[in-house]
Amino acid sequence: MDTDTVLKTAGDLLAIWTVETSAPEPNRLDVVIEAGYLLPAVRALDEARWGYLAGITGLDLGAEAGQLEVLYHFCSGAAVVTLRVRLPRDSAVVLSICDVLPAASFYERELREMLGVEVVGLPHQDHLFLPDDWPNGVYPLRKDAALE
Amino acid sequence: MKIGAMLGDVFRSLFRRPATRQYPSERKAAPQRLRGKLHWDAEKCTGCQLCVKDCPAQAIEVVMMDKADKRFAMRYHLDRCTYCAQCVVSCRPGALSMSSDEWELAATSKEPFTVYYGDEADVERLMVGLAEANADGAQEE
Amino acid sequence: MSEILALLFFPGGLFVLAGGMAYEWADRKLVARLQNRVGPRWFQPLADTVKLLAKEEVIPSGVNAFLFLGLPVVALAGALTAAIYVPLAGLNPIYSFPGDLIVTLYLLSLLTLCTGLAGANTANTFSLVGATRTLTQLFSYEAPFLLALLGPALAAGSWQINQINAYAHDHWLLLTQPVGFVVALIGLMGKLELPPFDAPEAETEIVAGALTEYSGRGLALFRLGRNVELMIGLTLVASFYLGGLGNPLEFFAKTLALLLGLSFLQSLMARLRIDQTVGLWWRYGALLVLAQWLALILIGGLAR
Amino acid sequence: MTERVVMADKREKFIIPIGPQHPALKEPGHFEFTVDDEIVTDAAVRLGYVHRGIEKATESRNWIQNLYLLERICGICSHTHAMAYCLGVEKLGGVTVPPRAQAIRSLVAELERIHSHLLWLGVAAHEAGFDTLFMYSWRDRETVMDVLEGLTGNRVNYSANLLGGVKFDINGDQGDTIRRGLDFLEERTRYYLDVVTSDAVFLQRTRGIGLTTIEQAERLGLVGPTARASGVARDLRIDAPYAAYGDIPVKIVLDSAGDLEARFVVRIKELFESYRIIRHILDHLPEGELQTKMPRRIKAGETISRVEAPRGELFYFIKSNGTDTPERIKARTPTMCNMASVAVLAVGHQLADMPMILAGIDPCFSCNDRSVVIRQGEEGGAWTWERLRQYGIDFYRRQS
Repeated sequence: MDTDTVLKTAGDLLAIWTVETSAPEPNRLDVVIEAGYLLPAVRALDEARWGYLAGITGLDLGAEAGQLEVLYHFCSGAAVVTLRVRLPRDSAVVLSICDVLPAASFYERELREMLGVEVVGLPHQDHLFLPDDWPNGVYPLRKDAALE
Repeated sequence: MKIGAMLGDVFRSLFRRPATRQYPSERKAAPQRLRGKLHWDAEKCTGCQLCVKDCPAQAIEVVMMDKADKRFAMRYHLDRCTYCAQCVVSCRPGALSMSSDEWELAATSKEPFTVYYGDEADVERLMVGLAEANADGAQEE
Repeated sequence: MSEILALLFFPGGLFVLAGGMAYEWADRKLVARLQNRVGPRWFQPLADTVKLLAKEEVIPSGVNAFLFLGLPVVALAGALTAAIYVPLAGLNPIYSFPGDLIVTLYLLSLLTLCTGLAGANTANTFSLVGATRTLTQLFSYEAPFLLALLGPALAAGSWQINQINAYAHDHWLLLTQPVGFVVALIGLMGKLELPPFDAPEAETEIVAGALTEYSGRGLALFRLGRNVELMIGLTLVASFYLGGLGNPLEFFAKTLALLLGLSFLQSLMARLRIDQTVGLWWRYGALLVLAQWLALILIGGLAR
Repeated sequence: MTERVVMADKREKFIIPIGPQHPALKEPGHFEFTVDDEIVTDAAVRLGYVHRGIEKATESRNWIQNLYLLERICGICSHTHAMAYCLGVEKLGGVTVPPRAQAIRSLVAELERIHSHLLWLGVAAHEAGFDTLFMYSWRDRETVMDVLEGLTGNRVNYSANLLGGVKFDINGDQGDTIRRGLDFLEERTRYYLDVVTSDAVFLQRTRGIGLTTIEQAERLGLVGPTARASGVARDLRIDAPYAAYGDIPVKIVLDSAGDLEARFVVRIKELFESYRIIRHILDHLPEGELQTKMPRRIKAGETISRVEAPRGELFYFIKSNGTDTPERIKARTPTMCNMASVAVLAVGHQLADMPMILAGIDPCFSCNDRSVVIRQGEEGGAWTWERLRQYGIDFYRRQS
């Protein structure tokens, strides 16, 4: 199967939850979905055995935009499908996808620590990377985090 | 399945010199491409500051000494340098180069780690200025 | 007077300590060469010992200080006492009495026991696991090792080391009891916790095993004890199986040859897990030696 | 003493901590293995001891400076990181890199794979207490280190990449040196393959240990040789060719056993594949330039760059906002994927197998930890860094 077909399959699988799609590069498909539909969307990919979770990226869109964006990258061969979830910056909450994909555990823990996204249902809530005495409410990868 | 699969190697080693190279009494010639201490050619420098901008470790400072004469001096911090040679690539006039045989740069004091390049008088001026700045800084603290 | 000199300097006491360090060096050097490395210089074990003796001995909290300080002394004392019954340097043992072989073997086990107790005495998890493994290993190799050294005793019809040595001088027991020789040699490796039997002190799992909390003098004494045991062990095996030890030249040639064999075995094998060690000894070691005993007794009976 | 006896009787948790400083770990990580006698019943992982804040730091450096910062995420697969970053930035900047530069990048990447796999072979052998194999494999690894040093000028952090190309060319002499090195290594590799598949004592420590089925491997998200040893046919050099790999036939190395032995076999067989690829590149080195001009400001946009590092898939997400510094760079390293599996695989194994299982995934902690700060003291967290520092200062005051 060539990359285009693979991407089209994913697009079809995700169609019901899709808010917006774009193809920034020939081998990529970005699908914006509502945070509430994340779990069914991930499950749909998993059940169709479409690719694997290659990583979760958290983006801080800045204080003006007031939003965080969480990117779930799924890869299948050369094709990359990114589920993009936008969250309000001051109450960023997302459901954990660990139940569907255990491999996501470390990525979600990193996301929680670095960007302050609350991941509901994540089995381990303790620090993975940051020190134990790290102050609460300081998220290093947010744009306004002041680190000396 | 066998026991002692490495017997051949082990036995041969009895009659062979150890592979350990006993540096520093035993030295291997440094390769031609080794990236060692940075050198600066005052004649060629145009003062474009590209090397300063591209240096990932802030190891280079190019200071304007005489605007009319387009004369510069350079202060180079050996201890910050990561020896990546990006400055050599970035330098269009080719004023920078890396030595392939000056690489044993360890020292017991900090002074040798700051290297000055340029006209002697300029370097002196640079060092005096620096000493004064340091003194001021110390007073402020 | 001469007895006291013999005890303190030669061939007991100082000679054993110095010899032990020399053998440790030889062992490390040989293994290094077999691994194509340079290895330590000749004074390294001595330098280590001097350094350790000069260092502060930290007594960790939560230990019985009396035991903590006393165990290394007992361990070294045991090893040194064992030295007076064996034909060191090919000379007659300083003391000898019928049955001293058994005493020597038990004295040699004292070091391992002390190591195990020392580990159990500290509150460190690595030490505890190390202690468990040390003692487990002790119970696995001890019986086969004992049986392997009793084989020559059986052949010589004596439990006295210098008599067996004298008997072995005319009989190369290596040829008549090859299984016993192999088991004794490998048992010695188990006793000294050399690879592949170094699970009790496997650095990649439990740091330094039972002795993790030891530093300074205590560690120096344990190390010295082990060095002495290496020398005594080599002496015993060489004297019983390699045609006896009659003079210093014979002593050095035979023990060093054994040491070379030991270093080959050390460098050829990966570390065995503790369950594999136990399995190896009881499933093969003990049974083989017993089978050989049986054969010896049967042949002896038939010949008579 | 009495306390502990009671503990053992109640069958309460007996926890063996491994790390952050431990001889089994060449880099700091912290594992807590709950053991019942010698059997591990539970395991927990704690990372971040070498978290250096690199992802955050990239946002305050320009594109060129970041190349060298990211190269230092990992000392072993430094070139792979730099290459993934370069490929991504070049894609964003709309720059086409000359084929000769891409070929040289791939060549250095393969040399790096050789050095990484040989390094791993030694480390894994050492974890199993097989120091002889460790010493010999590292001795032979010097060959490839010398080759890399001669080619790039450094043994680690080769600094071969530039945005828009590579720094150096390969001439005929160097090609010959590389070929000679490979011939020697190939013979030695064959020998090591024989040793790890036939040495009875070593096999006792690897065969059937750390068993991972293909389902588990996919479920836990394993990548690289660790996944391929369980039969997961995934190799980016084939699936999504980058740099010069589009022109190079790469054969995937698979094994279905899924135990430690299979991981040895897969990594060693990958060495042969690397030798072949390097010879292929040397034979078919395209002529042409080494660099193209790269804009200092990169067009706004996002890109994803994926590269097969020695340890598995390396994933870069790069976002530019049109200035000369990036908006966000996210690096997801292969160890991140594999590390989570350790805690799962550990349960039910002997404590003695832990270092081997850990080494089996070829963990690289520096790769894993990229952001922020120094760790506080262990043992109940009684000592913060400040307190430790203060103690140090006071100690030396008292001395002087």
